[in-house]
Amino acid sequence: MAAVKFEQAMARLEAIVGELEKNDLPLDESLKIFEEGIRLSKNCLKILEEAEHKVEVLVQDKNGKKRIHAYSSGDAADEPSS
Amino acid sequence: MAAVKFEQAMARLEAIVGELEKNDLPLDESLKIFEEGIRLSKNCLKILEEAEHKVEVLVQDKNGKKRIHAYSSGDAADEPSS
Amino acid sequence: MAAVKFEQAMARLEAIVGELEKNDLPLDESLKIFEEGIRLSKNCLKILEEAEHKVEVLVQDKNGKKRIHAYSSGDAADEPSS
Amino acid sequence: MAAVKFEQAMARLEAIVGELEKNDLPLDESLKIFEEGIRLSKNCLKILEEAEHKVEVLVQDKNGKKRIHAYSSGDAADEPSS
Amino acid sequence: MAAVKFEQAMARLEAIVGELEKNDLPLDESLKIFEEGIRLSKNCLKILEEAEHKVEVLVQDKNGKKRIHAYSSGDAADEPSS
Amino acid sequence: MAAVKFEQAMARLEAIVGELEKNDLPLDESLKIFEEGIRLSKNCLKILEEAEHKVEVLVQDKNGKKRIHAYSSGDAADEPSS
Amino acid sequence: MFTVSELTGLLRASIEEQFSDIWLEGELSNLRAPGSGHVYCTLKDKASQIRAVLFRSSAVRLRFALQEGLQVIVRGRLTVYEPRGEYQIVLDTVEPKGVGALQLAVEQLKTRLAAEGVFDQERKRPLPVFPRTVGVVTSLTGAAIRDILAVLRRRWPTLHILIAPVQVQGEAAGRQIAEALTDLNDWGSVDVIIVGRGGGSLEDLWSFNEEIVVRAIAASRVPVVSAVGHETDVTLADFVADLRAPTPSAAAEAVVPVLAEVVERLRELTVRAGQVMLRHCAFERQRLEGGIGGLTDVRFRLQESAQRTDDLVDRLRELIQRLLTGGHTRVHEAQRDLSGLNPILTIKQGLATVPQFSKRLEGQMGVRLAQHRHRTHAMLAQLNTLSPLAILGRGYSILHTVPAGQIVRHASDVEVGQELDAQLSRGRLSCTVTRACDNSTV
Repeated sequence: MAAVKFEQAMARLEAIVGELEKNDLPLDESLKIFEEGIRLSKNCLKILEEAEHKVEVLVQDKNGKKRIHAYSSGDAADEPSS
Repeated sequence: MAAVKFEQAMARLEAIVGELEKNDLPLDESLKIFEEGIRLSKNCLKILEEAEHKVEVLVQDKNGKKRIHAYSSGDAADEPSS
Repeated sequence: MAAVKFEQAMARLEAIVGELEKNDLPLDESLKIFEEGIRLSKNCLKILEEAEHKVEVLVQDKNGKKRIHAYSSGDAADEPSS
Repeated sequence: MAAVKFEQAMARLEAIVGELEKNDLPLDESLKIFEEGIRLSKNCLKILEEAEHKVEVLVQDKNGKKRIHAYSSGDAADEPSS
Repeated sequence: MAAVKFEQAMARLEAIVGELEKNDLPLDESLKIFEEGIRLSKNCLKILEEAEHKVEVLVQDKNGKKRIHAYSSGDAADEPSS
Repeated sequence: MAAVKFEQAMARLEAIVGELEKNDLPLDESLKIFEEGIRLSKNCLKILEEAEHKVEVLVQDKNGKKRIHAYSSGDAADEPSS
Repeated sequence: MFTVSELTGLLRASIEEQFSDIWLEGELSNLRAPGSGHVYCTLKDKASQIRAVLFRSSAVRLRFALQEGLQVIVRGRLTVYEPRGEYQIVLDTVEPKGVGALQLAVEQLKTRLAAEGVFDQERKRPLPVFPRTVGVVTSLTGAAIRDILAVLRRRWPTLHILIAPVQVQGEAAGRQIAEALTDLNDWGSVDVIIVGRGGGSLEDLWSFNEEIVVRAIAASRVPVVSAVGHETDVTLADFVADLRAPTPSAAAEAVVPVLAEVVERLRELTVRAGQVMLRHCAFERQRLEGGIGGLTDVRFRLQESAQRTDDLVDRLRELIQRLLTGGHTRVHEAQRDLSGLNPILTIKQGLATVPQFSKRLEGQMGVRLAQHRHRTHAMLAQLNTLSPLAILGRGYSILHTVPAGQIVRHASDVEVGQELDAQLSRGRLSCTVTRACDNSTV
């Protein structure tokens, strides 16, 4: 599922929304693409959530953060030299 | 019954209303097309209900629903991300 | 009896009224067409009543009626969807 | 006897009355046309009564009568329709 | 006897009276026409009675009479119209 | 060597951030290079962390052999004298 | 009279005595340096020239190279080269005119090396941005090392510094510096080398102008930063170095970034990357939500359609109701008209008229009958007044034969025993003839 490219899915989703908003499709067609749209939006959500989770995990990595702070706090000179 | 295209049914229903409005049909004809109209309207409503049900099912899919609602209400950030 | 077309019956009925209004018929003739007129008017009423009944049955079909009301009251969204 | 047309009978009856009133008939003739007149008047009455009865029956037909009154009083809309 | 026409009898009777008034007939002749006159007058009376009886019978014919009275009392307008 | 790696890593990281900030990559691409960037930054930090402060002096002993020893401010004597 | 040799000997003694130590200025020409190592040349000015020789022992002490046309100030003694009877000046020192010898030497070396391309900009290598190990070639005793160490330590507290201690002035300095550079290159892990010393005179800085140093710097595989003297002092080492720092402190600043800044930069990049990603995700999420919102508009459409259907049904119902009501109205009108035209009126009229007729009939018939009866009775009365039997009242009677009924007028009309009927005024008598008298008069 994640194999579906997010952008492609989003583009398709937006195209679907555009189609639906033009409001000139027969009901069954609308329903069909609505279903597709929902499926796409769920996929997109999943992808996005995975991405968000990944980003979050990567950004909040504890070790990395701690050390970065130690150095960036500008008191390097007080550190023991070895 | 759902095989009857909604739009066709609606078009026919409107034509029937138009026919009745012209008011130049004999009573039995009027009654006949009225019956047809009522039947059509029921079919249309049935189609719409089925469609609505489908939409609801698609949208309310447990995982999906929670998220879609959660997000559309603008507080996505409070949701746990996975 | 319902096989008699309403419009034909009404036309005949109105012709009878016209005939009677001319007031130049012998009694037996008058009586005959008066009788016919009465019978026709009853038939017409009967046709109308049958039509009304049919209309009623069509319109009050339980499922159909309920639904029509449910939707027309504008709170479709609160309805359970299945 | 009912085959005798009412109007003819009435005309004859009137003629008979005239004849009798002219007073120039022999007794037996008078008697004869008197008898005829009486018979005619009875026939006429009979015809009229039959007609009256017929009219009564037609008009007083239970359903029919009720409705004619109900509707002619202009409140048809308040009537239960079936 | 009834075959004797009333008017002829009356004419003969008048002739007899004339004959008798002339008073130039022998007794037996007078007697004869007098008797004839008596007879004739009785016949006339009889004819009249028969006529009256007939009239009575015709008029008093129960059904006819009753109705004639009912209707002739001039309250037809108060009758129910149907 | 490590210095080159670090520099390349930093350069790549800068490039990645630049790429990301141009904001024209598809989500998955962004995610991929973001991940790479995070990995790079961690590697860089690791490199920085592993480094130790050391000041050493490279001298030639009597046999002409090169060796190093820790620097202290009294090392002036070790300076080659000729 | 002298011999040539005697005279030449005398001149030589005289010249050598008189010109044993002279300064002379002139332009070098006819430079010759044959294999002996001695240098022969001519010093000249606009009008004259003098032969000069620089013996090898003096020549090697020269810091600069002798060149044709070079204006020089020389010191030496005059002598005579007896085999040829030529006088010449034996040069002890040669100084370039205008500039110092050292300076000229530097210029000459610079020109030479430049011709070789040693100073070419293309040869210069970029410094590593993040060196792990910094080599330092300088004296351990100078201020330079303290400055360098202090700056490096401040900027990059975890830096590895490898010092190759050298003399930075004196005869040995050039060689030591060159060797130190080679050593640091050979050591392998050095990323950048600072070579330098604090400021001083041209003489003090001499070793950094030595060819051996310049070549060592040029040959270094590790980028070299020169930091010689102060800002105004420029040595050939500075020209050949990959970067020239005005001071040792500046060199130290040039070779390493500030670790805290790098860490901060890393952190900033990480944060920016994270922010960009989160923004990206947020943007996509918003986009997605917009899409989802757009999708769920389908429900409105369904509701609209349902409403439209309901409207149509309502209209249908209204129309059919109107139709039916219209039908009812028409039927009722017809019924009303019909009931207005009910023949009952005619019938009632007839029912009223017929009895009138029969009444008139009956009346007329009664009158007629009464008239007839009256007439008949009148006739009867009249008849009675004319009755031939009236005489009977007066006492007459009339005899009738029986059964013939013949009025008996004559006695002869009867026979004895015959029965007769006597008609009296009132009643009748039956009589039997007992006797008959035929007597016509009484």
